Amino acid sequence: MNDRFNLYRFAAPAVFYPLAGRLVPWFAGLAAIFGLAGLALGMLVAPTDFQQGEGYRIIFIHVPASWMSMFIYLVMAFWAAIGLAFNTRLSGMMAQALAPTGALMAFLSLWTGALWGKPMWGAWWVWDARLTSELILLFLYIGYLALTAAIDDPRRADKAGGLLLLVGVVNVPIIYFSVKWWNTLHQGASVSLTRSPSMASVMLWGMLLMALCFWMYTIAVALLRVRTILLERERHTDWVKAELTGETR
Amino acid sequence: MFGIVIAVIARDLRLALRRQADIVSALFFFVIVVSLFPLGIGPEPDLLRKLAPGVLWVAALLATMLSLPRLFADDHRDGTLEQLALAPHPLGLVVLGKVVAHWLVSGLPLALLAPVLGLQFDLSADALVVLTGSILLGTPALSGIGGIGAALTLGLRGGGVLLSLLVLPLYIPVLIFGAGAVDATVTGLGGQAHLSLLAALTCAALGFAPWAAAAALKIALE
Amino acid sequence: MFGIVIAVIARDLRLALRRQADIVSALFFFVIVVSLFPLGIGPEPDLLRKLAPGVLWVAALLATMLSLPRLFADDHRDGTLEQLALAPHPLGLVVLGKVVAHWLVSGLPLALLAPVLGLQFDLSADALVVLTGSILLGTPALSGIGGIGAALTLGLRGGGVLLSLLVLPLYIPVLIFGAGAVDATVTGLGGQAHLSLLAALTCAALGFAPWAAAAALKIALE
Amino acid sequence: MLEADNLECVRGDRRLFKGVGFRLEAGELLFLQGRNGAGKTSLLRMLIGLLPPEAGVIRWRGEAIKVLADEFRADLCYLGHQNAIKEELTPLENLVAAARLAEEELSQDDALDALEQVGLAGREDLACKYLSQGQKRRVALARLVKEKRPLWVLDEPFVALDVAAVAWLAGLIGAHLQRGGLAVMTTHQAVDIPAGAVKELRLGA
Amino acid sequence: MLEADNLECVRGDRRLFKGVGFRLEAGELLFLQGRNGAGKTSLLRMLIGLLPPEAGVIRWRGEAIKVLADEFRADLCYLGHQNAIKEELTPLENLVAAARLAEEELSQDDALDALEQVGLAGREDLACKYLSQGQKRRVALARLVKEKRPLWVLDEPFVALDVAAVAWLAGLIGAHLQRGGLAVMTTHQAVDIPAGAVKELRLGA
Amino acid sequence: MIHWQSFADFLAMGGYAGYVWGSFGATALIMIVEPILVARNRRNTISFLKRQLRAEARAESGAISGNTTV
Ligand code: HEM
Ligand SMILES: Nc1ncnc2c1ncn2[C@@H]1O[C@H](COP(=O)(O)OP(=O)(O)OP(=O)(O)O)[C@@H](O)[C@H]1O
Ligand SMILES: Nc1ncnc2c1ncn2[C@@H]1O[C@H](COP(=O)(O)OP(=O)(O)OP(=O)(O)O)[C@@H](O)[C@H]1O
Ligand SMILES: [Mg+2]
Ligand SMILES: [Mg+2]
Repeated sequence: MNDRFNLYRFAAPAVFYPLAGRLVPWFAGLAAIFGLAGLALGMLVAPTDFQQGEGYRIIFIHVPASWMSMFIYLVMAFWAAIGLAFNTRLSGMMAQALAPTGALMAFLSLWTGALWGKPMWGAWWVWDARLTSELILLFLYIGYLALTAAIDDPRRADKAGGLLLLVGVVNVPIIYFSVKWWNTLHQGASVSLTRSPSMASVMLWGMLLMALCFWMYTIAVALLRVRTILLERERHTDWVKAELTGETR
Repeated sequence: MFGIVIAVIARDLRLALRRQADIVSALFFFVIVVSLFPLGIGPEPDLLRKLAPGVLWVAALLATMLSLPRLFADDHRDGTLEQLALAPHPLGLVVLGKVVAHWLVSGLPLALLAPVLGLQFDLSADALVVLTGSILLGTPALSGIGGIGAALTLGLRGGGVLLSLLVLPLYIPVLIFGAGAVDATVTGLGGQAHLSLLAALTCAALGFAPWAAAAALKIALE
Repeated sequence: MFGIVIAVIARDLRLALRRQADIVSALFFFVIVVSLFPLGIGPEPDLLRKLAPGVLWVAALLATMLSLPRLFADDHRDGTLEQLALAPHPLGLVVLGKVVAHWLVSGLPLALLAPVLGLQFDLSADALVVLTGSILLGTPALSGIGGIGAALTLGLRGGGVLLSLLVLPLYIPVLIFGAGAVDATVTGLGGQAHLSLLAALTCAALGFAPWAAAAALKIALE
Repeated sequence: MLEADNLECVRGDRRLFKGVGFRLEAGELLFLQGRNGAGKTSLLRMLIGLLPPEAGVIRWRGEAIKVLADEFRADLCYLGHQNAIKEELTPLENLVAAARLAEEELSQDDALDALEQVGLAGREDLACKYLSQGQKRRVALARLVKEKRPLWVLDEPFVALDVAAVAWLAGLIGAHLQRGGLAVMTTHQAVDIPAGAVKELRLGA
Repeated sequence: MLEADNLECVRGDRRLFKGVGFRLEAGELLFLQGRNGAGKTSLLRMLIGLLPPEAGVIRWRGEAIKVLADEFRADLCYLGHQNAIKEELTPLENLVAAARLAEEELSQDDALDALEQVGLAGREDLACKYLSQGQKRRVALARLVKEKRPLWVLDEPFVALDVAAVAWLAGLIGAHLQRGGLAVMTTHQAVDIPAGAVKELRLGA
Repeated sequence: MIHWQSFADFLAMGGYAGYVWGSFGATALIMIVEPILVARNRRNTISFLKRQLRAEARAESGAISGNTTV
């Protein structure tokens, strides 16, 4: 109905659904390629760290997972803001589709961090600002999932969940800057736009490739999930009926 | 005779599954409360290890308690409780069914989760096993005693807080033996004695509580 | 403009007085939770002194949280909330009034009671003053943030547990600064910095939370 | 069959009624009347044994219901102000669960049939919380369709029902009476129950 | 004065109605009809601005109510399924508190007078939780006695009332219409409102 | 180019095997299981919706007319 705006046209579920379907394999493929390249660089080529020995190789998962956990939350908050401001149907579904993956990323960040902390700091867990705020992020993800699951009317769930996302988003900068604001055990940023990276360039490339892999993986899974949500929510529209009775993929 | 107990358990479990969010939320409440303490107290591992049994048990107790107000409240509000009271069998059996169902969706998952949280406090493997065992043994008593409190405060405004007021003092023995068992293991004394006391408490609670709760329910329904 | 805020506060206070049991029960919950710890952990005074700030603050936080589900639930159930939403003034002001009233009957009494309990843990006079001050400064933020959670979970089954799940993570900063202030005083560093951060948190929460909560309430009423 | 003798009801410090008595035989309907607050609901709760009367006694088949206890309740079907349905369950699940808890047999087919009769065909699988006021009431009433217990006690059963549903329910109660059942009922609406002897009891001055 | 244009309502994934419209002038009553679940309550909640319609627009004095917001609500009095009274407070306190929250003036005397009119004289100082179903409803209705706002929206106002109270309320609505007020109402009972032009709108097939 | 002397060396990770492989293993597990779960959920949803669609079609063609048969 909003043919005048391109953006709106893609936001129309009937258009977005097949588009997403076509994009999924591409992103999945890219994720695999980046992942293999990153692993090859990081696990096979990169040299031993002079301080941490081989244990540092956890970085190739820990950092991408940590980044993604924060970034996904930001993206969800962005969709929430759009949804609340313009009442677009798709934005809530996008947030819903991203949330489980975001929670898993936060979990992975904690898990790999814990496995890293034991050999480096001598403890699975310490209560410092970054670790704590990352834990809060996991709780926020789970809170969002629980809240939207508890509300049955999907539109109401979207709105309430969106509001929660907007309130919780203050936590993300806290995670990111915690190492600067507080004196913590956790390492500060070693990749930054203004400084030249303080890491060996092979390590850096390995990490960036892995980050790209995580990124593509997230997009692929989220698109797959949003397609299911679309079918469920729009089941009474004609296009879904056509989709279901015709060939389905 | 026990058909009705099974029927009640089946119905309550189905309702619980219909709103899984509840089970999950209670668990995460447990996780969060446990995590709050190190935040408030500070990160020294030695101190934390000493705290662990107490904190974990207090958190388990609070998590069980939080879901208590709804043990009968939903049934009361929508009139189902009246129907249960009018059914041709002793009300105590119905309450027993509800208590068991409550334990299955609250106490049991807590016991399964507790060892993971124990790791955060750097507990030994032995202590973790005893922790799990003590929670498994102790939580049925919590559900049972809680049932009495829930029945007594049914339909009262502010029931939630009043309920904790009534129930927490009664929970103290369970807490002491439960945390004591873990503590004894940590200090190398062995938690055997504490655990048997806990088991005795649970048996007593499950035998007695349903009937007391049933009596309280009848008063609430007048 | 602010007439409505006053009217809401007056009404909520009158309701709270009509059922004093609520206020008293929240206080007793606080007392009992605080007293459980020495039971679960054992009576060493040094250990207890270290625990005190954390335990008192966690208990204050849980006590505030327990009364949250009823912040809007009663008004929702009996239809008053609809009437409030239909009144010719911004809903945010109504929420502000309810949050202030909630603090007056939950946060304020906690702050007055805290020093007494602090004595149990052998805290110094200085630390007791800072403890009271930090609870006075911090609890309004708890009521405000809690208001958002209460509005979001309004009318949902199992709302109580879900509410704690949503709200507790957001309470963590208040807990850290609050307990930190007392801790800093105990260790002789001075709690000034923590207290000002706490004040800033409270101002932000009171300015922002009522509007977020009002938005959530509108969604719940659809 | 159902007899009440010299009942007295005190709520708070107000005596709602005293010296109330009646006698109801098989096939008869007791129609309880009275203005708002006269004590109709209170009387019904006495009859089903949830509220102990201040004075007087209630007998079922000649024996006091307090003595009969479970035996009396096995003969009784009560429908109160509230619907006694679970909002999370579907109408179908609600019916089946209610029957199981009352230790009765109810096949899936019978339940579906009952729901169709109350006009909820097509909504058997929608959680009850999505139903309108009147539809929820209909789910509660569906319990009556296959109900064979002799004594029905109904507190304002017609509330929230539309005209068609009111007529249907009146017919159902009539059929129950013709089978030799007993019913006690209150309502402020004018409804006429086809067939069956109707006794009236008016509470309050 | 009150106009609705082409309203559409979707609940869950069911479209309850579409293309519903009407126009109501001063002194007119809109009588909303339809079977259980037809969407009457939903339509009323749209009219008072609590439920955003899927499509269509509602206008008050020519302007969309979404735009008017506070201004529209200052002209509106709504009475829902629920009574909006506090069980802990007495009827008198309830009335006074409700008026203050709506930013209206209501003297103690006026409130007592209103309570007497709804037949609660002698119960002004009993906490509402002790009142019967119908008496609670009457407390809610007492708000209407001194109500001067032009638009009344009433969802099944006659539920739980006895015959005398029904007649009294019908008269009250009639008087409101004669003063030039507007009213929108649903009910399943047959009630006739004295005086005033009645428009009917039937929802659902 | 390749940093490791032998495959065993690679597996040993300089003594950090448990930590490193624990991390990579968990990640691999999640990245395999999550898509499988999502895909399964999708299949279930589709078959459920299809069944519902068929049921609706049957209800419409059948003799039961409307929901008002009180
Ligand atoms: C459970 C514990 C841990 C958590 C929750 C955690 C969390 C995070 C987060 C959120 C980031 C990304 C933020 C940023 O890039 O600035 C990050 C990055 C990083 N973490 Fe951790 N971490 C944990 C443990 C560890 C441990 C034990 C180490 C190593 C001894 C470590 C080393 C690093 C490094 C090197 C980075 C990359 C920083 C950069 O290059 O920007 N982390 N961690
Ligand atoms: N604790 C109490 N203290 C004082 N009065 C009470 C108390 N409990 C109930 N009442 C009174 O008892 C009566 C309630 O009776 P009941 O609910 O049986 O009325 P009812 O005939 O069913 O009325 P309705 O037609 O409105 O449903 C009311 O008049 C109420 O004021
Ligand atoms: N989330 C939902 N999903 C599906 N259907 C819904 C949902 N919410 C409401 N409905 C449907 O919307 C209708 C509710 O409409 P509404 O409450 O307005 O009815 P009503 O006309 O007031 O009926 P009554 O006379 O019984 O009060 C019902 O048919 C109900 O099944
Ligand atoms: Mg009654
Ligand atoms: Mg309705």
